[in-house]
Amino acid sequence: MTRALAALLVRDLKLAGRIGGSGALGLGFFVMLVTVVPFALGPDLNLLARIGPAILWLAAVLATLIGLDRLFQADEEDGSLDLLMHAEAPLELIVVVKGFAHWLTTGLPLALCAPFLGLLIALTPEAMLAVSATLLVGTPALTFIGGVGAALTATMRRGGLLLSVLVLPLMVPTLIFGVSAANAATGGTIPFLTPFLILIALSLLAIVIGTVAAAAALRHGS
Amino acid sequence: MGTAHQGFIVASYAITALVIAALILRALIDQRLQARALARLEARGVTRRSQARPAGRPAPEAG
Amino acid sequence: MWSLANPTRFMALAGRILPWLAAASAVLLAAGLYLAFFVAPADYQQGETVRIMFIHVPTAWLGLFFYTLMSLSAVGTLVWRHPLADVSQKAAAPIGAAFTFVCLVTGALWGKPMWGTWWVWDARLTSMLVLLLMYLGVMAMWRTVEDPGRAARAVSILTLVGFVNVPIVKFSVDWWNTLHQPASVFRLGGPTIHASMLWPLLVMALAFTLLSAALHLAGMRTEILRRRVRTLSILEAERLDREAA
Amino acid sequence: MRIVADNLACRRSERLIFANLSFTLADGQALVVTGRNGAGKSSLLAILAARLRPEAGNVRVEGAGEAPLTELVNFVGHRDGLKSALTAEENLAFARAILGRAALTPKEALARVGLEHAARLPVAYLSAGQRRRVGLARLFVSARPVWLLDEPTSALDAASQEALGVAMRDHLAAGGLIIAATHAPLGLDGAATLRIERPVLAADAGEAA
Repeated sequence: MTRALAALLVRDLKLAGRIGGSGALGLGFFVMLVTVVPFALGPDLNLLARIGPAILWLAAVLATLIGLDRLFQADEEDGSLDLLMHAEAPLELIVVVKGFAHWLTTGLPLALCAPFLGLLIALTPEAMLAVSATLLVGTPALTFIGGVGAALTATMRRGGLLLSVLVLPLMVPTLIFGVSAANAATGGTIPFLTPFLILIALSLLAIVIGTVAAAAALRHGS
Repeated sequence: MGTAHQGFIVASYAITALVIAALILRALIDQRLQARALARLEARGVTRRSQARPAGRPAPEAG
Repeated sequence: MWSLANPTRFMALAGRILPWLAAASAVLLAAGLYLAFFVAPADYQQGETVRIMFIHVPTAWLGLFFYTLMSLSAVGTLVWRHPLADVSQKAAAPIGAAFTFVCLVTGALWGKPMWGTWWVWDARLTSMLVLLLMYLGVMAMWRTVEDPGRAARAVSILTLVGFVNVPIVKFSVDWWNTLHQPASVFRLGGPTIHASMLWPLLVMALAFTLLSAALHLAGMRTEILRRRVRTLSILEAERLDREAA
Repeated sequence: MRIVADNLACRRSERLIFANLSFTLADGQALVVTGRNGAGKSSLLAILAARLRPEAGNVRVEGAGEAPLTELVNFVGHRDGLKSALTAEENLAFARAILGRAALTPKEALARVGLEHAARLPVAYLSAGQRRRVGLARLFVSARPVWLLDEPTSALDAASQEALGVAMRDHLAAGGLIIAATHAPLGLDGAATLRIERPVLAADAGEAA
């Protein structure tokens, strides 16, 4: 069974790299968002530094969303979703692997790239490290919560728009604890660990509930 | 002058060298990949101009 | 002139020029580095860090030059339907983006010792940042459309719209920048560069230009090969169909 | 092994497609489902492939251990289930890993459908007929007993249809089961046929009159 899941992971990563694949679309969108915000707020560095973590986290949420609507819809359209649902492995594991593949091309690069973008908004090194750490543990929650929306809208024609509206409210807790953990690292009343551990818990919760919900959505979707 | 500034100069030249090396490497690898794929296709007698040619007989290499 | 429109003739010519171009750029690069480090004096104000200018300025120039080259190729694709225009366009995008990125990084590395922060929203640097985003958009566009012809036309329109946008971005960024912050103290190279600074800069600029030209030619040759592989693959599929019938 | 379907009914967008449809299929048997276009052949196959929830009735497998029908089925539907960015070989290698019970290798499966030279070609470059044959090659990469085929002969030329007929006969001879929805005759002598007619109920009668 692990061979099947490994094959699925390799296939999804290969597809992301090929022409027409999502590739580093999420990362590109993330870079553009973070670059555009100062144009709205003005080049005042200490203002930007104060709200830096918030900018990076909001950009991460939106960047995760734009890559998600094709997560299951692409397979639904060319019929390979049938193949996935007839796999030996349970559908839940299939969904976990697809979510993980999406996270590898979206969440992980965001977390690794966040410090460099932090330069644009004059973040202090501790803030950069904090934002990167929170993104690293927080983006799985975004991916798997979004995965539920992607599964629900897989068979719908304009699923992408609906997806954002469906799952954005569900992502609020992750956003709150992500930003507060990042801010806590640069001084502030609460210690860094408290919101950070809650964020990890949210991610683990999202992976479990998101997977089961997405699998159920796929089963009952058609 | 302060040696602290040395670091910035070295860093910028290093990064430039890195990016240029990456560009050169990418060009070389891509070139070899495409050349090998082309050789494999032409070895099987697929002609560039799609004249109707009974299959199997390799066409004389044109152009 | 010997029409370069024919890809095969272009391949042969490019094949011959490439080694010379590469060799020339290597020599010039070595000369430039020597001049930059051993001949050019330290700046009375900025000290040694001024040597970063010898990379920062040429890459900035190349970043803009390649976007212009892409726009010219875009006109070639849309208006003159030159068969090599879209090949040149596709090969130019990653090189231009790379040089723009290097320009930004060296700008930050130059800015740190000067103002104490890695990044200042200086009008020129910000415009280069927007240019880099436009490059990312163009490269993303190339990766979404499978058919080269259709992709080329789509990207050409995007590039031309971007090209028209460059001066607008320049103006709006200046406006945005001056509104919030006094004009940045950082003057690129000042009104007149001392001769001892000018030579290394010119040599380095030429070296980088030749290098990028070599990379561009090599990129075009590979792109032509990639197109040929694609056509042959499709022919192969058709041949299999004919065989089966 | 036996597949038993009893009193299956299917409703799609508020229209009753078919009702109390039952059949049993044992090893080595084939069932050919015919009917007007849109009469519900594909809906029946979707129900068997667990991609559609029946209005009533159920489908069960007897004598195959506790493996559910979805792990015994090799389903080739209207859409070929191929990723056009991947090559034919990559697609089949993926299917072989996902379906399990690996049988032929991708190259051998492609040889069975006469496309061994197309192994390294991205599926995007193949014609409709060739994509269909690569889709059908999926039947050979895994030794799953039940073949669910939806219009298998569509877009196939005569030679490929003949090759498919041979493959189906071999599969039945080896004790496999086939349920195929089709217009064209499949040359499966001795296959049970099931014709799906839209049931004319009182409610519809008014509308149909």
